[in-house]
Amino acid sequence: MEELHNNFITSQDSNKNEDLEIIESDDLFLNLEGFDGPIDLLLELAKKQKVDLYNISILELAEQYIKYIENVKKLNLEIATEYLVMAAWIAFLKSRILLPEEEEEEVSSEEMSEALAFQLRRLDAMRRVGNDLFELKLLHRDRFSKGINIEEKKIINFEDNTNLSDLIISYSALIRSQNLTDYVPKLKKLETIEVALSRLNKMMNSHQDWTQLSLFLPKGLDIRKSVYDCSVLAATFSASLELVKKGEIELKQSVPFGDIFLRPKVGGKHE
Amino acid sequence: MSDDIYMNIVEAIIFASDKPVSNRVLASKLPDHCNVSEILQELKSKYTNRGVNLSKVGDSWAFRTAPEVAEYLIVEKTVQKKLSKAALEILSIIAYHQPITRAEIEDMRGVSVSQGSLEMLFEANWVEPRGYKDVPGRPATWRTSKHFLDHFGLESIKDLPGLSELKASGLLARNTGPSYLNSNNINN
Amino acid sequence: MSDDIYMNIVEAIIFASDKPVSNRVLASKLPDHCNVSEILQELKSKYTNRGVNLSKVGDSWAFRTAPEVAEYLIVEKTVQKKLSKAALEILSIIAYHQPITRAEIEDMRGVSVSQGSLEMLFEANWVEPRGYKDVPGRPATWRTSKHFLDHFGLESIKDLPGLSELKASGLLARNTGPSYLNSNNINN
Repeated sequence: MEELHNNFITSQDSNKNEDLEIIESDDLFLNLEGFDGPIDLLLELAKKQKVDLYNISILELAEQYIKYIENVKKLNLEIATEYLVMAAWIAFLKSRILLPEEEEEEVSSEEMSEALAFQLRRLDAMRRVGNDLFELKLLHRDRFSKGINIEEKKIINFEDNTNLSDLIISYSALIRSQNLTDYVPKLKKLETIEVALSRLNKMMNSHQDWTQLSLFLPKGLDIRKSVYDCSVLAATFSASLELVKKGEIELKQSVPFGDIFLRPKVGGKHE
Repeated sequence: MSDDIYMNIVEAIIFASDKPVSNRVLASKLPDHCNVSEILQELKSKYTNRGVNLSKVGDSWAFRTAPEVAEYLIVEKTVQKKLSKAALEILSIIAYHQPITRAEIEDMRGVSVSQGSLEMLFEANWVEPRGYKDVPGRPATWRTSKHFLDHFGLESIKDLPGLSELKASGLLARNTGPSYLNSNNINN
Repeated sequence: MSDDIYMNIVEAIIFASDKPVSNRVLASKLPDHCNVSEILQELKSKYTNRGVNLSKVGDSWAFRTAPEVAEYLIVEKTVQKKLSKAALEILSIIAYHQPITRAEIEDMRGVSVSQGSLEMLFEANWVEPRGYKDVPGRPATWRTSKHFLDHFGLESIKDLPGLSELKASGLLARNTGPSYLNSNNINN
């Protein structure tokens, strides 16, 4: 829990006393800025009577208020409406106090005066106790809390917020991101020349005369259907050329596209 | 001896917590047969006339240094922030008239409640909302917080200075009779 | 009585200070004739067998809760909080690949496992240690806890949807559209 460590102190505005002096001296340099609205002004005027707030003269108060507002008006036309409305009401109250009471009035001038007086007393009381509050033994001023924050061991329950689908979605995203590798084409399996060569070498020993090359292929080869089988044929032919180059065998073909025959070369390794 | 351990537990829990601890929380940590209030009273008396006191804050408890030794504890100069005159007035009106609506505060002060003043009180964590008033429009009501009690060293709202005198003098009454003075009427 | 006030001051200073307080600082707050060490010893003995003890920390002093009551100081907090993205990812890896070592998790994610994320999972009580892997270095392995099953409403780890189910649900489908349709490209 965050705690504000700021101590608040009350601001006892000093300009209010100046205002009062201004009123008393009938000086024309009046302003309303020091007041928090008409009630505030009324309260200050009432206090100026220097009597208990229970004994203020509402009539005198009304006169002072009207006079004050009139003076401000002369200087400054921009008076908040609320001051003027209050002035009108106060003027009304004043006339009611001065004129003899009429029977049919719903509320007597006395009741109205008392209501105003009560409101002023109550506001004044609230201000006083507000200041009294700050006379108490305040935290961080007169009393201090524990300085060191002791680590409390906490068990934190994550309330229902993370659910199974969050978990699954997270895992899926992870797996998905790992599958995003570059495309690598699948390599086709082909017979290498080396393999064909060693097969040819092995078989040569049992063939001394001209022999068809196709007899050196593994059995059951189907070059029409299998790419691998084609590669076996090609590799075997290449291997035979390799052996000719080495001087180990001889090749012959009587017509184009005809059968190819081979035999060990005289004086060669396979003879 | 077995009673001592419960008092020690209560002592340690309150000490370790960063805010006042309620009776309810303390009770939840102790066996059912423990009388939390009794333990707290005993613990409080142990801390009487000491440099640290066990203070009750509403229904909660916290350790605070004794005011008597405050002068020796100028540990840190805290920033002194001014509470405006208006905010102070609003605070005392809420404290002494709670729960109270904004309109009621405005009636008492004759001016509207400025957002700034209210925010100041909320920021200080001294004021909190407290439900709605059962009148047309169901306006929100406010009251002072537990932190307010803690800050001002009050055990409960009943300990507010001058409360009984104000009550006796009738100054805590809300209805001022004739409504001429209500801000609503003045403003309209 | 006059001695008591000095002990109270010492008590309050240590209590209110945000770090342990040295003899020297304490002495500076008290009159010269005070024997700080004696006062501290007396204060310490006052806090013996209590829920809070006065502990010496190096050459300084601080109040600490007594170890005997530690278990009562566990605060259960319910936090409305979502796991961080990293923590959630780690949790899912542990769930799907348990038991698993830290290094294996790091391999899968390509980044190191932050202490914070892991602590979150331990604090939430969703993950627990589960022995050591029989490879050089014998690294610790982790698995999900019973509380994990509880929280996520699973009867057993086998109830987690498998890879094929994930695939079937479309969650593992790759973005197969032409790359110029990717939002990144559109935005750029």
